[in-house]
Amino acid sequence: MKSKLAVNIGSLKLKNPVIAASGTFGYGREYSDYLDPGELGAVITKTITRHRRDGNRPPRICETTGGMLNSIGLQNEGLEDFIGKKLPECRRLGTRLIVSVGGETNAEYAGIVETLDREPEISAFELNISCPNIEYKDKIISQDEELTYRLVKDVRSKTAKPLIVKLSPNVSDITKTARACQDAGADSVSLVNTFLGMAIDIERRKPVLGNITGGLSGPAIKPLALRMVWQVSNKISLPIIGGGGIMSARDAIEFLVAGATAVSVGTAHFVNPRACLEIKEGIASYLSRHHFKDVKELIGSLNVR
Amino acid sequence: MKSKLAVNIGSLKLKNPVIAASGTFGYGREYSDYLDPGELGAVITKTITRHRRDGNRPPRICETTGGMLNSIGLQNEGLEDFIGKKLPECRRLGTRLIVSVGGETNAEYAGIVETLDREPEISAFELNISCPNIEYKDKIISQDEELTYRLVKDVRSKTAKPLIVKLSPNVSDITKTARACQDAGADSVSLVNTFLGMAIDIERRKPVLGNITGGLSGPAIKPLALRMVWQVSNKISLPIIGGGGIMSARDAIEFLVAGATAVSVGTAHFVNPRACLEIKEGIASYLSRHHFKDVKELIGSLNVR
Amino acid sequence: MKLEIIRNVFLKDRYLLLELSAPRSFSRAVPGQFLHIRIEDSSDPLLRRPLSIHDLESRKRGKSSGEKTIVKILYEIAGKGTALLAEKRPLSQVDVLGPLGRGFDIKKARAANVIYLLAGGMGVAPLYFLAKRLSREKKKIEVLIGGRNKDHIMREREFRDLGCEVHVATEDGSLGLKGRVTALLLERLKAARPQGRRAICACGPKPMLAAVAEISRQKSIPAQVSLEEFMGCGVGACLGCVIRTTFGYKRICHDGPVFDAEEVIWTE
Amino acid sequence: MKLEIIRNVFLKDRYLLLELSAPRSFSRAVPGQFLHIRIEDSSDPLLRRPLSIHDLESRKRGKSSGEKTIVKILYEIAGKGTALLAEKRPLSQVDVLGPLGRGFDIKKARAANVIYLLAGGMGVAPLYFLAKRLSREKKKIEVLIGGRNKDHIMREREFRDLGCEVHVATEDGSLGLKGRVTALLLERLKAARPQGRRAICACGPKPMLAAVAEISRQKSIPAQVSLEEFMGCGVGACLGCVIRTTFGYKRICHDGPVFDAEEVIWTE
Ligand SMILES: Cc1cc2nc3c(=O)[nH]c(=O)nc-3n(C[C@H](O)[C@H](O)[C@H](O)COP(=O)(O)OP(=O)(O)OC[C@H]3O[C@@H](n4cnc5c(N)ncnc54)[C@H](O)[C@@H]3O)c2cc1C
Ligand SMILES: Cc1cc2nc3c(=O)[nH]c(=O)nc-3n(C[C@H](O)[C@H](O)[C@H](O)COP(=O)(O)OP(=O)(O)OC[C@H]3O[C@@H](n4cnc5c(N)ncnc54)[C@H](O)[C@@H]3O)c2cc1C
Ligand SMILES: Cc1cc2nc3c(=O)[nH]c(=O)nc-3n(C[C@H](O)[C@H](O)[C@H](O)COP(=O)(O)O)c2cc1C
Ligand SMILES: Cc1cc2nc3c(=O)[nH]c(=O)nc-3n(C[C@H](O)[C@H](O)[C@H](O)COP(=O)(O)O)c2cc1C
Ligand code: FES
Ligand code: FES
Repeated sequence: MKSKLAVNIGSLKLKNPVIAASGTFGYGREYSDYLDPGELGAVITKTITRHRRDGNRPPRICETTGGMLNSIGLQNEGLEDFIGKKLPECRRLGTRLIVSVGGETNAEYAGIVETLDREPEISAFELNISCPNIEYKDKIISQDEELTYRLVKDVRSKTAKPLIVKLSPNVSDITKTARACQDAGADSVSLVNTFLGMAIDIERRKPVLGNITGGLSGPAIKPLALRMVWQVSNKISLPIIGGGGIMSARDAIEFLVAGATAVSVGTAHFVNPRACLEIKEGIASYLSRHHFKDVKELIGSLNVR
Repeated sequence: MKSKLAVNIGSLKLKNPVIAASGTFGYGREYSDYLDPGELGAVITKTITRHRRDGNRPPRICETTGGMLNSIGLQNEGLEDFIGKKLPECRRLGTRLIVSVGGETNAEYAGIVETLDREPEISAFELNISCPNIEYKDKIISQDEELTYRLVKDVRSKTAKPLIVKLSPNVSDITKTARACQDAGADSVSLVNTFLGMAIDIERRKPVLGNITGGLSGPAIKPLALRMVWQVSNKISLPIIGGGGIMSARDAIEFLVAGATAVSVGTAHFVNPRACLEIKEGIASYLSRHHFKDVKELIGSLNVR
Repeated sequence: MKLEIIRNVFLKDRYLLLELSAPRSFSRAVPGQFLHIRIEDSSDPLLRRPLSIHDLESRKRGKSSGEKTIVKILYEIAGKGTALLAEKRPLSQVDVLGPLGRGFDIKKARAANVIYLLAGGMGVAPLYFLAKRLSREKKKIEVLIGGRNKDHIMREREFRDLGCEVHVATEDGSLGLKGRVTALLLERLKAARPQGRRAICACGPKPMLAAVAEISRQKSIPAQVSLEEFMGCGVGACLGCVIRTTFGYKRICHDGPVFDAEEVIWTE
Repeated sequence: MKLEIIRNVFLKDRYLLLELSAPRSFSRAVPGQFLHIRIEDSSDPLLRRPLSIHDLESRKRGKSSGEKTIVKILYEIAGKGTALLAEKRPLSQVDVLGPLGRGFDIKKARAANVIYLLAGGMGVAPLYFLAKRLSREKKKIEVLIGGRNKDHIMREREFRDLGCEVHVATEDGSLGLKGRVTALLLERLKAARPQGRRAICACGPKPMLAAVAEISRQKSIPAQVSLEEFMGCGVGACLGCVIRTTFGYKRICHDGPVFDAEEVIWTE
């Protein structure tokens, strides 16, 4: 018998726990030559802002040992373009569409969510309050529990759709921001976004990235992300979307065992466009090999004696 | 002409900027079959505590992509044993000996430093306030500016030898703890210690490490460590010992360019016991290739336009 | 997609020619398109490496009736990834995405009577494939190849065999004109009598392409340039590989790598 | 130190025999010592892998007068590192530290009249080298090999060629006794007439060694056991590879890998 793969993120029902992470999967169609997005549990869009954003100057990408730095800087065409051009194309994705929302003020976040709330093809929102490339009152929102709480509260009132908040790992104690999200009424937390890093071209003694620093992703960060998911799952009761460095089913299962209800896959797409599919299939075969009837039995099953 | 490699960490004069990091080079003699410790700028001992510590239960080590987790847990034989047995053997190391000091209370740190202050073979102290395996009032000291300030202040009064403080990277803003060290009279900050991480054995659904979590080191963390060194060098004026994932001369030069006065090499020894020597030689040949007369010209030479 | 390596040989010093056995669909590839290659099933290197299609060939498949398509890649050992690629032996496989990107606009190029193909260093890689396609058209094709010294000049003979006129510039003067390939272009433009419409297609380092764009503007000769940037996805999903254009940042992997020179903002 | 690969061949399924050309100094190696091997010049895998010395041999070096020392390693493909090692071909090199660690105490072992060598799975690797050394001593050596099934039993014939008596236990009964190798040991101890002093040397998974230690205690037969743990440095510097003993945590790489069974605290 096949094991059940469906999971729930609050009221958001996913047919399987494998989600394409924001910013690495475009608007859902870019990888269509390689896999059917309908195979995924959900797709999270590149972060959308109220107005068009140019993004940072190139180079924007740099490989590091076991990972990569990026400093895209939330390049996107803005809300109107998204509604007018991108959303219609998302209509027949065959999976849940989660829109990632970014901004510089609470009003901007709230405004976008309010506007998009009426779009039926959108299943949920993910608030990107963790992108290390944009500063809000001199801080990344997610690095401040108070700011996080207020923002989530403000946005919460604008939608009844599931509200996911994506946390920054660049903090002393991620359980505190996670708790702020829970207290403010979020349905789920998503962790982790990228870790702020840097690379230097020693021949020119200049930063490799045009923006000097960038966010580290990929397998290098997996042990850190996994630890954070485990910490948060011990402290709050919301379902967690866990990710950071997931390249294989094995990695994804580690996150589920640590307490994530679903997993997000980012950098892996660049290495293997079919990564999400292989992860989904790998989870399924692990479940049947270990005689689990339902993936939910795996979630948070870590035995620490 | 050969370029000059000597650097100063406060009043501590090093013949070259390559330092063996605490906990990865034993007490200085363990690698003698592979390289002469006299070739290094300095050796930092495994962290010493007042009393003997057993350390954590095994497994204590686990490889991750581009890095490794360790949960040694400050195993050491205590201060008396160090003075009686280890120190005499350090006498003819041929390089600077820096003793790493750990503890659970300010008094413990201060006591160790006070006791060791009279030992002439000790050139400096490094306060390990960042080991993620030991909790101090529910916190890692280094994650709290106030605790850090008070600890450094308390220890400062016990010695005239150079006092280096080793910072944890598991914080929202490492420049704040660095500044607390400067304000409290430290001579240098050393960064970074390991990042708290975790790995799970999915077949048994148990943590791989006996201690559940451990510290991530190795090239995986290099971009993060480098970014922190750069941030700190922009905010404080103390000399910085920079490290985290340095495997090659190229990596070391990145840290120097970012603002480190010296570099610490840890995990690289496990891969290549002669790493420090090769790094030293690589820096020297870089300097002559780029017509630098003195390594000091390289320090903080990053051009961000 | 896993493609089998048929040949992988050094041409000189650090330059190799790789031949891959590809499905028939590859015969639709356009000059300027590239493959995004995963060299090892390893995290070191982690990301794919973009390499242009240097040539396409159809070969009879032994006795059986079908034809097989061969994709050729001309590459330089530039770092870890290409060094590992250089170690690969025939019969082993590499994992390939592609052909990817928007190649040269052949229609636009062949609207001219004289076409100048400018290669800086490894820029010859896609231009040979382009020359081959254009050589069907009975146009005059001048190939101008620039490099640091004569050891960096490649494929001269192969271009000549296609019927192209080939000129070389080296920075140290060890072969051809001493100087830059853009100086060579100016010289060739001057030498030529005005013969109606001209076009430029160029591939090489960004400063060279910027100089080409300037010449294109001054002389009103339309130019297409093929750009490079670090790449993540290679399929337009990550916005990692952009170039500033008059329409904002565009993705080199998907909107390019070939752009109209006048569209690119070179000052960034 | 870079050692050249002379041979690297599959013995069965996932088990290989590696032969390395080593300097003469290696002839001083003690059974139970290991090499700490960097398989690739890559960050994947990052750390070295410890592998025991399976055998040492001296061969005449062609016509020249000297001898060369050959180190043999018997290994199983257990993951990424050993899989990459299995791909290595003769003439290529691996980077080796060693011989490292404290091996079996030969003196202690040969104080007995009958020596039982217990191998669980890959435990045969160091025990063959030990048997070879002990076989010089004209002692009775019984080699007891345990494994999941007959495909996991190796080196039977080689041990017999040394003059050892060999017995096998498999969990599925496909070869020899059905059951654990420690059950086999109990059986052999019972079958034997009391012939004065006996000794046990064992290598295998920790639960097996714990069972050996228990038998050793009950029957008052001294036992030496060779332990495994993940390793960092391999030279005693990092305290990463410890085992709990009556003297506190000891380093397997430096204070071991061979310990007196009674010294180890097995309950952790
Ligand atoms: C569309 C496109 C087509 C290309 N076609 C060819 C070709 O036909 N032949 C050829 O030899 N080279 C080509 N290149 C360049 C080639 O991709 C790089 O030389 C290669 O990626 C270097 O990888 P590496 O691991 O060997 O070097 P690395 O160790 O990664 O780096 C060496 C240097 O190569 C450059 N580089 C590294 N990664 C990239 C990247 N992803 N994109 C661009 N540059 C990079 C950097 O300048 C770096 O300093 C092309 C690049 C692009 C973008
Ligand atoms: C002193 C000593 C001697 C050994 N001698 C032999 C031998 O002669 N032949 C042989 O086949 N094997 C031997 N081993 C075990 C061998 O080291 C591991 O099988 C090998 O390191 C696995 O590496 P991998 O990359 O192939 O597998 P990985 O992908 O790293 O892991 C596969 C499994 O191997 C084990 N393992 C991984 N790394 C280590 C490590 N550093 N130390 C111990 N276990 C590890 C873990 O259980 C892991 O689940 C010895 C181990 C030690 C400590
Ligand atoms: C190129 C790139 C662009 C990204 N853009 C976004 C973004 O727009 N919004 C966001 O919330 N996260 C963004 N991320 C972060 C990813 O969604 C993901 O959280 C992170 O990369 C860690 O996961 P990974 O290691 O699987 O990639 C981006 C990551 C990469 C690599
Ligand atoms: C096995 C191991 C043990 C360590 N023990 C200590 C220690 O006792 N005290 C300390 O300050 N740092 C300790 N560290 C941290 C290192 O000194 C170093 O800061 C860290 O590993 C990052 O550098 P690297 O990536 O070069 O290893 C240890 C690291 C490792 C890998
Ligand atoms: S490489 Fe991802 S958009 Fe071009
Ligand atoms: S592996 Fe470092 S002490 Fe044993």
